[in-house]
Amino acid sequence: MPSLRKILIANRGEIALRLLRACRELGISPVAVYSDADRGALHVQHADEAYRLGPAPSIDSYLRADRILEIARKCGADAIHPGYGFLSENAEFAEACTAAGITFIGPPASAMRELGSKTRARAAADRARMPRTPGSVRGLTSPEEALTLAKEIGYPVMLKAAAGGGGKGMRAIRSSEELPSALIAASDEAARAFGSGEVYLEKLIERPRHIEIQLLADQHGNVVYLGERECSVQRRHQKVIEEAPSPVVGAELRRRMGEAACRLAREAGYVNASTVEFLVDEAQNFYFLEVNTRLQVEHAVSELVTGVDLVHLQIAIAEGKPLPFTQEEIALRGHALEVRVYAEDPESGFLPSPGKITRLLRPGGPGIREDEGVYEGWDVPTEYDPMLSKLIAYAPDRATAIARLGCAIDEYVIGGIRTNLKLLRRILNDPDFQAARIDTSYLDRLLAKSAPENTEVTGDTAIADAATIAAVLFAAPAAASPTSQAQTPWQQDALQRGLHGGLRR
Amino acid sequence: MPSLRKILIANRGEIALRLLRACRELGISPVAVYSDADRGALHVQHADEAYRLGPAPSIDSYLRADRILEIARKCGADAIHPGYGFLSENAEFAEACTAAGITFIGPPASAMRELGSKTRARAAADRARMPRTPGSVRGLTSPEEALTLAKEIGYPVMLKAAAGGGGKGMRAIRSSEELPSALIAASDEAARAFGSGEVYLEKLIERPRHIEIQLLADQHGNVVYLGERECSVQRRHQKVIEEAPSPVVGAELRRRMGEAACRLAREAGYVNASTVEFLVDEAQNFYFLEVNTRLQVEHAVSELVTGVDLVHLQIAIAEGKPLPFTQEEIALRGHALEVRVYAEDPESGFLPSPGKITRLLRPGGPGIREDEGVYEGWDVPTEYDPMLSKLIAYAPDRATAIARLGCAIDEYVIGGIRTNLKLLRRILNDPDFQAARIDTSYLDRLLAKSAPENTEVTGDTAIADAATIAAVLFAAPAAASPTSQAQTPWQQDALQRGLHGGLRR
Amino acid sequence: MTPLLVEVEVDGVMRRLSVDRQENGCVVLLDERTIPVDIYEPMPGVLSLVIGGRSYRCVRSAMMDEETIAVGARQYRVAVTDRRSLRGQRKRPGAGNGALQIKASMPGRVARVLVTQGDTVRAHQGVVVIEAMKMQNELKAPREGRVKELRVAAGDKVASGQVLAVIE
Amino acid sequence: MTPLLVEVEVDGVMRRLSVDRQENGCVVLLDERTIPVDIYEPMPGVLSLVIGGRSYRCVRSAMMDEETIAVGARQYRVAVTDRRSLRGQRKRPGAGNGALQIKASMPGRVARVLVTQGDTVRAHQGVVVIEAMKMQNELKAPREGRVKELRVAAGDKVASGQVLAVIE
Repeated sequence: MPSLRKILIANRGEIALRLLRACRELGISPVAVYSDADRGALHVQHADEAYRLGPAPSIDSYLRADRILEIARKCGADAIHPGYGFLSENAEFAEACTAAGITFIGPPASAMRELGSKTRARAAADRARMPRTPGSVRGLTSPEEALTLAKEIGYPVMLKAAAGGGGKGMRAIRSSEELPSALIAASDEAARAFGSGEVYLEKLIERPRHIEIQLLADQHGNVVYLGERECSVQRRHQKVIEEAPSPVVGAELRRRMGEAACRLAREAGYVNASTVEFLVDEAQNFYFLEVNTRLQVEHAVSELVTGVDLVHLQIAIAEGKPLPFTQEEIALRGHALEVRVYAEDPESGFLPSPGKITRLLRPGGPGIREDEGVYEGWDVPTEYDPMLSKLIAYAPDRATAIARLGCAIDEYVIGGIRTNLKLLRRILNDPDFQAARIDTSYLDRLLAKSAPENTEVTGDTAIADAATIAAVLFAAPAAASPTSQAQTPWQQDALQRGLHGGLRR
Repeated sequence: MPSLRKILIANRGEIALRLLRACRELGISPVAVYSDADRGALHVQHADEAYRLGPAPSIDSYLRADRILEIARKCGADAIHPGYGFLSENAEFAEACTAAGITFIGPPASAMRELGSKTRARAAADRARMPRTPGSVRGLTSPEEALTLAKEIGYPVMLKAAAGGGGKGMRAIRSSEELPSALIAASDEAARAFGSGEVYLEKLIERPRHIEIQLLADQHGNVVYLGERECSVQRRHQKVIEEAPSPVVGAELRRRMGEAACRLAREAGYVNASTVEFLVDEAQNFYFLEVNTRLQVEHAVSELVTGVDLVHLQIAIAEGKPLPFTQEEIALRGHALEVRVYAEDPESGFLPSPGKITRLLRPGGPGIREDEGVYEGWDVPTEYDPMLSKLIAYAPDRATAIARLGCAIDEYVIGGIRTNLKLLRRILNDPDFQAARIDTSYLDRLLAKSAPENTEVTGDTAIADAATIAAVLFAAPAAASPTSQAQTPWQQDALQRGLHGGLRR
Repeated sequence: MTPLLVEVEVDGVMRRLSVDRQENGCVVLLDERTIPVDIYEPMPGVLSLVIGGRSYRCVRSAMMDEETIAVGARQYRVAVTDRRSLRGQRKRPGAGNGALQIKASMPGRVARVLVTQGDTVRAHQGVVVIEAMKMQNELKAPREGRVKELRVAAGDKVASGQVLAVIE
Repeated sequence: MTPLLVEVEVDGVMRRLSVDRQENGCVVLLDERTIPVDIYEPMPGVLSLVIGGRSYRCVRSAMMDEETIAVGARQYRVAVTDRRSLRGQRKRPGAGNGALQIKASMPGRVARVLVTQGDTVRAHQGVVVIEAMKMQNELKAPREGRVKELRVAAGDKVASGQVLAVIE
């Protein structure tokens, strides 16, 4: 297959910009697509070409496979990168690309189907001799079957949707009484959310850590793992902080998990980048959870500790090139942590907070990487995921990486909308997080405690005094800048006007 | 020695911010000092404490050793980090710190003196069995001595100031006729610039590469080298682009240069970070050039390929901690390049271009590090070095790092002042640079050629058309934003006003 | 020059200041302490204050009817009032008995309206559900009362800060 | 709506355009081609143009009396003139015979003045030396002439764009 010359990026936000940068670095022309809400987005500004998809809702824009393919054909793109979300795990779309003679930068549709269904993936895991949670490898057909199976593996158990994701169709069951009605509810919910009511049952792992293996597979049968990521800091099954390596995974566990993941990829005929997710219990047993047949949001932390560029390699693989290294040549160095910066208000039940970014001061310096998706002046749309940016820190060790990321958050200013920066800072300051005493319910436990007050953090009131004085100076601009408009003597009346103007701006 | 709690940063610009960030990451309180021109500088904004030094000229502010020590004492700083330039290689200052009971983060004054004089350093190099250029190891005392020595080592030769730096007091001599008068001129120039007229003579190396070894030495006698940097892209002896590793240094040459540099450091009783500079000829012979007894501007590229943080280690060394790794544990991975972004106009003889930065859009994404010293709205002062920022790219290999850095420069917008960004982009695009066919006169040769025109670069005129259209839209804002002030129908007269307003803004 | 007298609510605590403008800064009287403040404004909405040698970067952010000052990672909710108009102003929601507006906290679409006009509502009872960014968010009554007005219906697009209902 | 007619000098080449404002953009007539342009202004001084599917981020920078438009790494010097006032305006230095101002290209301090009033100067002869950022920079006469005025002396502080001397 010849080298790619033009790639259409079928995505938006930070990942569209990240993919676009990779294209440019490789001398490939990046093509953006955009909804009406995104005409001014960074990925449109920075692309070589940009084409409108349709109205703001995803269903009318970034999910319009037909429009995207038509644009790719018309502009002469020889490949499409789907990013994550949207069409990235849509096997029909991958097939349609192939049928149109356009390279889909991702796995073949067959492998996507094999691993995309959780029940089929569990069966494949068995063939690959990969540990999984006890439970079913196909959808449940009756409450009786469910009760028998649950008794066999022992309570507590989990009901899960085969086509699922994001916690929908998922139920924790602690006794047989709960099971029949929960089965109906979960199946209904799954049917509504995913168009398939298939649910299955597995043993519930108590206080698991979420640890996942990054894989790369080329078209020549080479499969390697690039270490693991730990993503145990979650809220409602959404990852908030990710890191590599996991503080609890040693060389031996890494090798066993990595090799199991590689076997699964080979079993499914997988090509390109993927992630095999596991739950790891307190005794360091690992259980297969699911496969993500695409680039992950959190891929950057793996890049930093392995020194590779996963998107460059995705493109090379799609071009038919062999992997440029063997498993033995992959070494981990240092520690990387990523926080997802969201436009949401943790203090008001995580309400989304779209709107105009009136001030954006980005951190920088050693070990700081930002995969950003917004700019000062950008109006964060209401129609999409509220992630603004990924802030990533790399350092020789975990403690330094945590300190570095915390300092970067302190420098980061996002004005005009609410964000989760303060919560992220709180997590990084938390002794349990620092000691890596985390599991998938860690964040819920932290959130159940009340946040420390500003004064508790410092023990002194000088910072509050500064904020108080600043508030007055902002409200009365003349106080701040004597050389600005109000050069006349400082007068009570003028200032009263200044105060009001300041407040109501 | 106990851990440091508070460090005064006796510097400004990007290095002050970089040092300040390191302090924060280590839980050490950073103290800034500033001249009247720098009250609004980033390092003042971000410090825990900030104290005024004096008027803008360096001699009244950042060179005021007495004021700095007084501030350090008053605020209770237990250490001073001098950065580079200013007081960083001033042995008297280092001694005064020690006398005041304040840790100077750098070498002992004795080692600074031993290696700071180029003639003394050449003598030390001989004791350390380190190759150097043939020539004198002490100052010349007469024209006769110079002529005899020059004849002995063969023309062409170089005259250099023993206390020198930045090309002052330096002369290339191609025949004996030139030598006597050049000796007087060089000595006079050196006396004026450095307060010492001592000059010496060495063999001129034709078309040398500038390659330097990064060293770290702790207080317990451990000395390691962290690979090399190549800094051959220079103008008037000022580095413009630096990279690590050098594209021409293999493992064996690296080991020989590194070990020679370590011997020299041991010979001089050196402690903390330093750089040993070499010239390397076309046959890969290396010759000792000089030692920089401080952190270098270009230290970041070494950090990226070795995975360490040199400033953290400088502080740890100053605290008396042993180096946390041995020579064998230091491995190089990938490639890093740094460009120095200057407020200067390469198209007008590199005139400095201070002034207000009216727009600053910083690049980001994978492998990009910026050690920045400025912000949007900052007024670049006229009194100091015109470096605004260091932009650094890391990638698995040199070609990718060059491509990545080029893309980052394309994204970078600095409005309101002139910068060398376009020249930096031109170098990165140059086939000779890409093939690493560089030496210390490379940039002069490139600058002697005329820069390619905009149209030559692309071969099409579409970009010029876009710029043309944008120029008109900026001049007549109503054309750009229909919803702004000019909602009335597009009228010739209103636009004429718009045009003028746009031009004269 | 006459010093400015103001009251500021910071994180719910009311504080009184006097501010006297000087060359390069001002002198503040706060909690009976006299505090000289060196001021630099690097850009609109950002102030660099040096107070007794300590440096603070203070960033103002205004969202809806709320104003915050961020100093590093710390955020303070502030409300500046001049002394004369202090009483009766800037009452916090739920604190009193008057009519109270429920406003959209973000732009989005009304997914459901959970009450009808005239209904009696308890404190924290859901009133309107707004959908934005793929999430549904229930806006609740801040205190018990009666739904005096309902200004939106399911399907309506709403702007941030728009009044959705009035509770009295 | 009447289309706007303008002339723009881009990197020294004069180009004529007509611009007709439309919904979401404009239609440009340039070199006898009709070009629809989709326009977005993400922030003042920055325009995102999409022209025939191609995307350009154009950034304006004004320095002294010069304006540039940067598109990626490329920078274009531009000067927009309306048609009526074109003749006689924006003459480039050295092009004509009238009085000519020598301006400081940066703020700094006058290190030396190399001529005296009434002197005849050759083209490219040094007139004033300005020191800034540790560098001395000689400002030269753009063409031959006579020093009509000298407005600075050694030691003076000068602002960027300040007239230092007038050559006629």
